[in-house]
Amino acid sequence: MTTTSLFTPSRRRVLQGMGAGLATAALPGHVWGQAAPLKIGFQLHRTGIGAAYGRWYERTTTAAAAAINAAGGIAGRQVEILYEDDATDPKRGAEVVEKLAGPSGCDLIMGTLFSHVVMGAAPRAGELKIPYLVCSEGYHVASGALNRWVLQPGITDVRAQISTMAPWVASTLGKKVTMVFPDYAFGHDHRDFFTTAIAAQGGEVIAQIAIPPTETSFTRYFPQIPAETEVLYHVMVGPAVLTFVKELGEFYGTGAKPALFGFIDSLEAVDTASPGLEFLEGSHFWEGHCRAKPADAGEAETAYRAAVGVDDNGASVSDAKDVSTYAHMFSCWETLYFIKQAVEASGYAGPADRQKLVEAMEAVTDLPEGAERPQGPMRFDGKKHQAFGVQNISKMEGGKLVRVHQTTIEEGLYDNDTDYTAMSF
Amino acid sequence: MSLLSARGLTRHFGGIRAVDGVDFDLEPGEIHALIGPNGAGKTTLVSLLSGRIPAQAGTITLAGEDITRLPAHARVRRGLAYTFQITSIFPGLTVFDNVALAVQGGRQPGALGPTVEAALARVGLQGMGAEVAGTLSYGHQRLLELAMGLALAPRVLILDEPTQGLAAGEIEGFKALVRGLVPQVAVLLIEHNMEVVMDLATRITVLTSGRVLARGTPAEIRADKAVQEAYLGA
Amino acid sequence: MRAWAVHLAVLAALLAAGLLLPGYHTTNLARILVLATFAAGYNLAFGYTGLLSLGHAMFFAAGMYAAALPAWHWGWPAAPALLAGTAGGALMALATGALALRTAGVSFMIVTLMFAQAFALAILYFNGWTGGDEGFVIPSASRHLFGTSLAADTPRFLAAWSLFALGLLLSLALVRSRFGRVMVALRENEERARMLGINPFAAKLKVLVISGAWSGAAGAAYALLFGYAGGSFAGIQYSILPMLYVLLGGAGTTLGAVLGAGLMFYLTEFASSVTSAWLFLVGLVLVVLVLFAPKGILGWVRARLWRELP
Amino acid sequence: MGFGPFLLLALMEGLVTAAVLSLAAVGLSLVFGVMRVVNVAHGEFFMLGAVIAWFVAGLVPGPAWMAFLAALVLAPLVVGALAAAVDGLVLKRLNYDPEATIVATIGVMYMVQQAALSFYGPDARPVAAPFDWRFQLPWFGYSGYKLFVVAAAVAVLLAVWLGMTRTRAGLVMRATQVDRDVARAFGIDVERVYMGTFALGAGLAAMGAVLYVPISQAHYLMGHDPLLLSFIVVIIGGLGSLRGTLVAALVIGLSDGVISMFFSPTLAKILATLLVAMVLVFRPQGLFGAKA
Repeated sequence: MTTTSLFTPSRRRVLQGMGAGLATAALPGHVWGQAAPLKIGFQLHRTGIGAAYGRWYERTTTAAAAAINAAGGIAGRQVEILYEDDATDPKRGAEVVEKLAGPSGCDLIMGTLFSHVVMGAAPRAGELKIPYLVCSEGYHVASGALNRWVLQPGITDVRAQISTMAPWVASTLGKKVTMVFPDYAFGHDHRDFFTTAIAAQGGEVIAQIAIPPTETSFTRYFPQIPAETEVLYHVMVGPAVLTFVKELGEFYGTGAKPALFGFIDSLEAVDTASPGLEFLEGSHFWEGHCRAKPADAGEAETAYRAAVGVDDNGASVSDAKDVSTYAHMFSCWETLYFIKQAVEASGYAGPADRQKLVEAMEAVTDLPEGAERPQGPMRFDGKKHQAFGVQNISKMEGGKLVRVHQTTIEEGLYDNDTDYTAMSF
Repeated sequence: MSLLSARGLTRHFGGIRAVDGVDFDLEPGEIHALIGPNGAGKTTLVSLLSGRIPAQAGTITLAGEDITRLPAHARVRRGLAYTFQITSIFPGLTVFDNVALAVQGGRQPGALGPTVEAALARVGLQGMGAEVAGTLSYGHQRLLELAMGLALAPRVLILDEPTQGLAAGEIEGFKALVRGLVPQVAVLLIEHNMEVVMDLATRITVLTSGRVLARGTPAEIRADKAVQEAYLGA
Repeated sequence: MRAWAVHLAVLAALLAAGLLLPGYHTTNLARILVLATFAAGYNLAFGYTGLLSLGHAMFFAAGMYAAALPAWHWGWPAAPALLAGTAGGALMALATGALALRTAGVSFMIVTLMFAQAFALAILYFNGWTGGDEGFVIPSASRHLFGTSLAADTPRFLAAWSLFALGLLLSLALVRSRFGRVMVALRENEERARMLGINPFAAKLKVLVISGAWSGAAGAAYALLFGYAGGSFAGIQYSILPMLYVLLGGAGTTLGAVLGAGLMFYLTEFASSVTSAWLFLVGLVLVVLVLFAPKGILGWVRARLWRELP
Repeated sequence: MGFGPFLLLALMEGLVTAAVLSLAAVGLSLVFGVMRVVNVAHGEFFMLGAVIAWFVAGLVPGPAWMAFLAALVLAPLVVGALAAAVDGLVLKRLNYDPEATIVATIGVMYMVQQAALSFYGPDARPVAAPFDWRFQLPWFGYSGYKLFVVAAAVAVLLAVWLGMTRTRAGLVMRATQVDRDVARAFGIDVERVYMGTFALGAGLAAMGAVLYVPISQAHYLMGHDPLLLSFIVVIIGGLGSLRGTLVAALVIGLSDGVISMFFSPTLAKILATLLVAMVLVFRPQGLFGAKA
């Protein structure tokens, strides 16, 4: 299926709209006042442990909706986003899905990040037969654990992300790796997939240190890092990350230390120039989307930053201390454009067409780079319900992350048995 | 053979010898009073007998059975009942429920209704089952406490300062009530009111500093020089 | 007799509401009733017997996993899974209660809290088998009871209602029984109860096991009705929630649990529909409610309107 | 790393944990001891202290230690005043009913959390330590400020102990703790004592947070763990016993540190939690509580 022909005009109009500032106000009302708006429910981590992400997910989505609306909406209908807080809790998450699908009358639901919320809410989405497009990067969708109604079209899953890191880590940093990760699903994905991937490169994970998620202090676990470690692979999430890095710095100090490789998830919404993070200087990070604007960034990247309100350092344009969750939030933007593409391709008119809509989504394959996808090109696997994109490796230089490597889509592809299209609706 | 018997009973609190090697016997059908100055160890002794606190040394038998290691509630079920010095009813429950709890926990848990009513009638609270215990007058609460003791169908009834706070008229009624309990029940009475003691008791044990100072009939105790010095005359 | 009539009327009203209201509320009610069953179990321990536990999440989660793990790993159907969950909650209560009941009051609160923390961490530690914090989706084949799928609105509601009704009527029978009198006696004055021949440890352990069975049944039902089991249900907030429901509705009242659970759900629902700072509003309402009715809403009713409210 | 240095590190970390625990718990120990109410919002007072430290750091120019000192004074005052208001507006009206207080302070917890989220935001933010000194041992490096926290905890505990035993206010609080009715009969204004105690407890939590936040970070949900840990410390120590609070903090901190040497982190946490629970199971009155 060709997508570019559908998209070209609207893309141009998005950019025009942005150039004109808040062009929405300038558009004549009767153009989009006729059809009822397309209601998209957004399951938002407004409170709870995911709130730092949630705020930026909301800003990104609002910006994307404004851009789409400015360009004429989706299939001629304006987009209305209904945000509903799930408190980053699986039980509340399921309730929110019910509310959005029921009384709120949404056409479909998107936006969930934390994987336990996805897991808790996905069965309900399936039962209510409403498309549920998550922005979580978890492997839960592609693993086949969920149902026909759950898709992840806006961000590469963590298995693919991790697998693409291993060759570079093994060839550039070292082959003896110690992993430090939180003792929950996100960490376990890293543990399982990186261990396999590095072995395929002739490397070896010599120690796995799983930290309980309630932990607030880490120094006492550092002696468990074997002395022969060449690469310390760290991925922590949550507010205690700062402590983790600070303590790591204090622990190794001026002595010999392994090369550090981390996932930026650790430092999302955290200023990389914060006091205590000096220790990360010269270390490397995976970034889904480069927080500091790369020198070679194109028109789409610039427009995206302007639309969301993010400066070249990845912080809010109105408050330099308000750092975004840049490596993940693009998924909301791209998911919304994916919805646009599928709605327009399927001729979706209302909830009765939801099945048709999911089938149209499953038929998508190539998702080229552009205003819809500022992070880069993606490939969608309709069987796995999962998108695959390019990944970045950045180096901390002067408190700023600078991209040093980019992987290809192909490096992240993997085979498994998942085939949602064989599953009934 | 005595009904309740203790040999070498000992309990120290830190350096204080609250009960120090006491031998004690309660015969069937008697009313036995335990007296002594404040801090003599009376309450500790009955607490040891009833199992509220464990003994450090010594043995206790009830009708020949060694109950030294039995927890308090098991002793209650074997017929050793204890009523509290400070009124200790369940104020939020009805009078009926208070007594019913005793019937359930006692030696002969049978049909609740009649048994409860019989116990209430015995202390003169008949017909008051529906009242909330906490709203009763103090005197009635003491009677309820006694009714609960009786409802346990005990073989031994330990009364800890039962007349405390009662009016003179109420004390008379109480004495008649206790006299009516024997000989089916043996009564062990801690009492400060010497009139009541001398009037009710068939035997008296005098404690001082955790030891037995004297033991005998009221007349013997009255005549005992050591008791007069240590206690009565002081 | 009047008490039974009131309870049956409440059950009938809930049934009518669940069947007549739109699907969204039917599902909400189903969830409320499952959580109310959990809270009713908690109420037996806390409200009636005075056992201030901060570890009931462990019983709820034990029930949830005892039902969900066999369903996930071995494809157990719903009925045996539900029984396994009930037994799981009871066994967990038996094991932890045997130790924790050596303590009382705030120490009991802390010991149960710590056991629950250890259990929640154990779920993470054995993630290969439990799915850790992310949890897992219950296979739909296991979500059938008497040939009906529990994933549909009405059967789900009916299952939740039946569980709740069973729990409520059993609670009522229990608290009006001889043993119910013993429970209240232990709450009011344990030492006195002991001197009435009641074995406090055994009685409290029995209550805790019953309470654990209730909580476990609710946890199992949650997993089977809503298709998900996960580590977050073992967290401290799921120990605090039943306490909050019970205190709000009225501790030591049979209907307080469902009132509190329903109130908290619709309060959250209402607050989040009027403001994004909904948590503040919920907090404020809790403070105001407790100022108005410190013994909970039904506690207030019992004090002012109907003394014999069970 | 050899066993010796490993043990040294574990002990140092255990000591720091103990210091943080006692800083978080000392205020709760007072409130719980004197007033016998469960203040669920205690952790939020701690969080507010940390958040105020962050705001102050942004407002006070000059070196970090100036902002630190300013926060050390300001945070307890602000949080103490808030707590006094909570006491006067809510707890007093509930007559400190234990159950109603739980619900009310849960409500306060929600309100404070939401206020912090709305005005401070969801991000974790670092606060600079008043001084930047790190020392290198042959086997590992260590933060000098962490050792300062240990010293500060000792100083705070000592000050509270002196205040409780050597001042009139302390005497009045202890008298109220023993029996509030008797205290009232002796002309003590029990309500004022309660308000003062509640404010002092909250202020101490805030002060503890100002000391703690440089080795951690300010976050609107950070009050959760201090709340639970404080309760654990206070109960294990024995109600109303400052010495018990200190010893319990040491026991928990050091056992946590040493156990983490031998097991994987999550398993260590499980074992340490069970170990501490067992202390209570076999000593239900706590380490220094009076026997029932």
